[in-house]
Amino acid sequence: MTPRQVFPPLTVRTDGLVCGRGGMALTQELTVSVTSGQCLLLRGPNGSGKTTLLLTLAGVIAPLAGSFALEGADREERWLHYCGHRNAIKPRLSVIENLDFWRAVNGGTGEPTAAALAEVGLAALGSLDAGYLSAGQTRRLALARLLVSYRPLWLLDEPTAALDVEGHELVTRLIDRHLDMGGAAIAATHDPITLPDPGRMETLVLGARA
Amino acid sequence: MTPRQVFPPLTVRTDGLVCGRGGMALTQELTVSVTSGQCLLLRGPNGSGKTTLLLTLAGVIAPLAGSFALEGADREERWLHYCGHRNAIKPRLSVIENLDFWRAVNGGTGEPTAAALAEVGLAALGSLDAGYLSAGQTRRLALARLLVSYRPLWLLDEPTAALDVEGHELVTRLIDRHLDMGGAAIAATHDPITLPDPGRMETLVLGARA
Amino acid sequence: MTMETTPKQSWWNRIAHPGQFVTWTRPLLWPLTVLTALLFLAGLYFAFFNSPEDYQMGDTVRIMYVHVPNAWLSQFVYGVMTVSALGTLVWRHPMADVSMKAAAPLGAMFTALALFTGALWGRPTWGTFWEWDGRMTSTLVLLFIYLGIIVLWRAFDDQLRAARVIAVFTLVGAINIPIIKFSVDWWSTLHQPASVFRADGPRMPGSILTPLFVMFFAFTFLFLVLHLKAMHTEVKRRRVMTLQRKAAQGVGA
Amino acid sequence: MTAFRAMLVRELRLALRGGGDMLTLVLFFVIVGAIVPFAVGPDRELLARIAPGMVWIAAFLAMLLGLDRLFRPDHEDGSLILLRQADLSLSAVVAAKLIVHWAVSALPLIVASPFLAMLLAMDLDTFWRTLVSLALGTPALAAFGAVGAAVTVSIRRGGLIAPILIAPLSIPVLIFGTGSITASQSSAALLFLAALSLMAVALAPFAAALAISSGED
Amino acid sequence: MTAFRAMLVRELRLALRGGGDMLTLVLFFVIVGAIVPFAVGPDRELLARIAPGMVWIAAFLAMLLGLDRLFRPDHEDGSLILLRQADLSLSAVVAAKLIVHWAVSALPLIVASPFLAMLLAMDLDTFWRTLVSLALGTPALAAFGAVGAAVTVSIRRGGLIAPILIAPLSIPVLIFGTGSITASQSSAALLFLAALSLMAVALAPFAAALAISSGED
Ligand code: HEM
Ligand SMILES: Nc1ncnc2c1ncn2[C@@H]1O[C@H](COP(=O)(O)OP(=O)(O)OP(=O)(O)O)[C@@H](O)[C@H]1O
Ligand SMILES: Nc1ncnc2c1ncn2[C@@H]1O[C@H](COP(=O)(O)OP(=O)(O)OP(=O)(O)O)[C@@H](O)[C@H]1O
Ligand SMILES: [Mg+2]
Ligand SMILES: [Mg+2]
Repeated sequence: MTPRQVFPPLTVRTDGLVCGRGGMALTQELTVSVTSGQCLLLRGPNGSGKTTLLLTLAGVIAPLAGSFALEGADREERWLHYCGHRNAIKPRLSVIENLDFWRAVNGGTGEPTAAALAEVGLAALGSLDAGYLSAGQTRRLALARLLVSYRPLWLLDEPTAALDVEGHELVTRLIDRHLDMGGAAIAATHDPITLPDPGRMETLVLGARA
Repeated sequence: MTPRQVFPPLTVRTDGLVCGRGGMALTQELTVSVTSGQCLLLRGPNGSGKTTLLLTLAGVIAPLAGSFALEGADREERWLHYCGHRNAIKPRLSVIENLDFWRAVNGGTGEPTAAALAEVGLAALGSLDAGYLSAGQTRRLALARLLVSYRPLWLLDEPTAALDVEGHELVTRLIDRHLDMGGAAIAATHDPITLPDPGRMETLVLGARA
Repeated sequence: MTMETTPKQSWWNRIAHPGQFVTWTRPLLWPLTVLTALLFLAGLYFAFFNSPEDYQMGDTVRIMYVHVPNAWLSQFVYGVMTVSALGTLVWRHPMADVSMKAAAPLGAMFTALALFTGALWGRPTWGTFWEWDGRMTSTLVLLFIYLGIIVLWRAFDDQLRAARVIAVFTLVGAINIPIIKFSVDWWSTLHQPASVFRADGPRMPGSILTPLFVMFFAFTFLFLVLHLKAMHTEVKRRRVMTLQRKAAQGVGA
Repeated sequence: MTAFRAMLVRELRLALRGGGDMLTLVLFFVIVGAIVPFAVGPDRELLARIAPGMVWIAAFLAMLLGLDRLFRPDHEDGSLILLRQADLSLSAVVAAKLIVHWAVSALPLIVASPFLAMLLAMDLDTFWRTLVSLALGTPALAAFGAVGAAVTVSIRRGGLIAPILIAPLSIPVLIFGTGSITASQSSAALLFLAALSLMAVALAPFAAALAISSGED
Repeated sequence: MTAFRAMLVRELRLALRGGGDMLTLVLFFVIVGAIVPFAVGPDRELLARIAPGMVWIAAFLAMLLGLDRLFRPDHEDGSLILLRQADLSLSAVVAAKLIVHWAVSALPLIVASPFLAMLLAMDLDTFWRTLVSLALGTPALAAFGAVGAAVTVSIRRGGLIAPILIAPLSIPVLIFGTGSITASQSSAALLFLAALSLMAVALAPFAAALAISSGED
């Protein structure tokens, strides 16, 4: 049902990118590039800077040195989805209201809300207060956000956290489809994600814990 | 270094325990018993009631039916550690201050703070503001809480969440040692925990998502 | 709300089960309603045709027949709530929190009526609707407490959980209300308002007392009827809610 | 549903659900107003004189009470990071929050003011003036508050800066607010209030958005 | 380090490192004092007359500001669940929080009251009485506040409900507080005040603990 190749070909390229926190470098100089249809896995022990790197790419944290750029996407429109440790799900709003909100705010270019919910397996809980969701269900709802509005680049921070076995497959399926559509993904993860076509995956191991 | 068999033999026994949320049953009638030196793994898809069961045993949620009891421990002293999805770590307090607090409040019967921190691999970060810790580091700090004061029963909700490979081993090691000391553990988890001696583990699979 | 209903219990345990409570008390509803109606008829007859005008207040004295019972009920209802609160906390009686929840809006209503009729009464007697007289003021504060409790009930989404919390607050309020009354009286004597009609000033002849008492019982029974009715509806509401929840999740299974 | 409207609806729902509903808000002001006589005594004409100040102080308090919930929840659950990626500009987000914050903390006051007027023995004329001055002045309070709140969440230790930021800005509003009710040349004060609100509301969204987006997570 | 002391220290650290809360309190307290003169006009002896009431209203409102931070953060990050398992009884936990809450929200007000006295043209004698009454009365305010906060903590947005619950309970404090400053039989009022504080502080921890532990997560 999803169109193939909806995104213009694009490349995320970092050169000499050093990111860190509180003025301390966490990563060595990173010079990597991720292009359409590719997924970069960030591995590394706790505190090695995966989240920091993702936040830097998301533009939340300023890089200590070097730079990064996205080639191929037009400047004005937003081009990335960030899915972090925290799920940004509001209690007191129903599951559907949560998703509808993000769909409206991010420009609902993607699947309709109901479809996305069914996709992540929350179809039955649409009207439940999102504050009641279990950890994994909350995570699934956060993932549904990626579906309701298309963006070429996904930055995923431990997408499989709190998910059950079936949830792991869900994540792989979603990433795979995203790559099919010509998107790119950078995912920090501890438990291995294996796409059907391993050629699409690269792995970047960040330094041992300082 | 840790004394063997520090806890009196004890048994957690539930009969016909039904837990649920918002007046709705999530689990069927559970009649299980966990004794010293045993670890019960709770498996099950997202939303199947693992957290609810743990919270019920922790006395936070009232059971819908049935009852549970801990035999062998004397009533007056607190006999369980709960380690949930949320880490109860305070930003604005340093790592050491966080741990020291819980050590004092739970009765510092266990290892000294420094030792516990070293154990979970946070020795270097003791003086850092806990708000700066990475997701996994925060989780490790939460685990350290189990060490600084001995309690016979551990209720762990996805202890390995956000932990790296080495962290998984850490959790197994800690649980194993706890069982050695005559403690019991009930752990809800998605990624398999395998103790060196499989005889000590039982698995309880909770029903598919309602 | 689950309780092991062992067969053949005392009436206490029987009414412990919401469903049984409804079936047991519904027969009471109609007789009580009729009795209330009769009392009101009698009371109003006395009040309007069979009691003298007040020598200084004229016909407005008749407001008293509505005002005083309401004023009394405003305190009585809180007493009911306090007992229910104890029932929830101490005996964990399942109907206690239902009664507690049902009583709050009624209490607020009666208190508001006491204030309103009092204000109506104040206009001719004091020339102003509102005077910061001690008893009026403490009634106003009582109204605030009622409203606070109602707001609290609305704020919790899990009513079963709410009950115990609100019970705690109700008890705290019960301890405080006497203190509040006392302090307010102290305060109003501190700066005596200009010309307050001392309510208990004129001694009341029997011709005033009889209707007062009849009305008084009429209103009390009115409360009992409304309370019972409200409890029934509350029980029904909870059943519906759980059913809806079950349905909502049943779809997913 | 446009992005901005979605933002408005969301904020409104969050504000009104779970205990924040109108009854609560209005009741809050009525009670704050009713507290006053117990402190200063039931002397009617004395009450009438301090009524304007009390009303404005109540408004100020309500604003302050709501402030902490303006950006912090979104900051703590990560929503703020995502909102920075949204199609909707951050300043538009702030504007929506500002509008709702005003709606739930100033409007109820205006609804409650008749009761306040009765409890504090205001005369009708004063009452109307109070309404007008509130309607004109509270937006400024909300706007200044929003900027302060933004600074608080974005900067560590920002907590210290916010009050210092808010207080001096708010004092003139309060002074002119009360002045516009009591003083003889109240129209001048009203004009000033209106001007202040206009300026504040126009600038606040951009200032707050700047503070948020420049603050590292 | 005993458990109770650990609790105290932790609360104190969190409160002091949190930043602006105390500052906000004091500023608000003083601002209230600053607004009143504009409301009632320059009439000094009128000011002096209402000064005690103003001080107490300001104190009451200021104490409301800190309340939301008493239990909510611990509730949201899961600490409250763990504290229920702690060796320290929940009521002791509440007691510790109560003490610190008073120390960080009432003490600053008492310290700031000289400014208020100045703004409101109090004479020295009144000022001293004010200090004493504040010192005796604020514990009760804090205690009632704690109960209100505990009752509303498991409501996701208890924000404004707590004040509504607390205000009626606090009325006696206000009455006796101002009474102890102005009234003829002020000594009696002081006694009432002290008794009230004692009772409230003695009961509040248990009531609050009960409310917390019965409002499940
Ligand atoms: C808002 C206005 C008023 C309120 C809130 C109010 C409230 C009360 C309350 C609480 C009581 C006590 C009932 C009891 O003790 O059980 C009462 C009784 C009474 N009030 Fe009022 N009152 C108001 C105005 C008035 C006025 C204006 C009058 C007469 C002109 C009045 C005359 C009485 C009388 C005669 C009683 C019964 C005698 C007694 O209980 O001592 N009240 N009212
Ligand atoms: N202000 C600061 N000063 C010093 N160190 C800091 C500061 N902020 C963060 N850190 C350190 O930077 C690291 C942050 O790493 P990050 O969160 O990127 O780790 P991660 O790879 O995501 O780990 P995890 O797998 O646990 O999520 C942590 O080691 C933390 O201790
Ligand atoms: N008040 C409520 N009304 C209806 N359903 C509720 C309510 N509260 C929780 N639930 C449901 O109860 C379940 C809670 O399950 P729980 O958190 O125990 O799951 P879990 O096994 O821990 O899942 P996870 O592996 O994701 O942590 C969820 O399916 C949730 O939707
Ligand atoms: Mg991380
Ligand atoms: Mg769970």
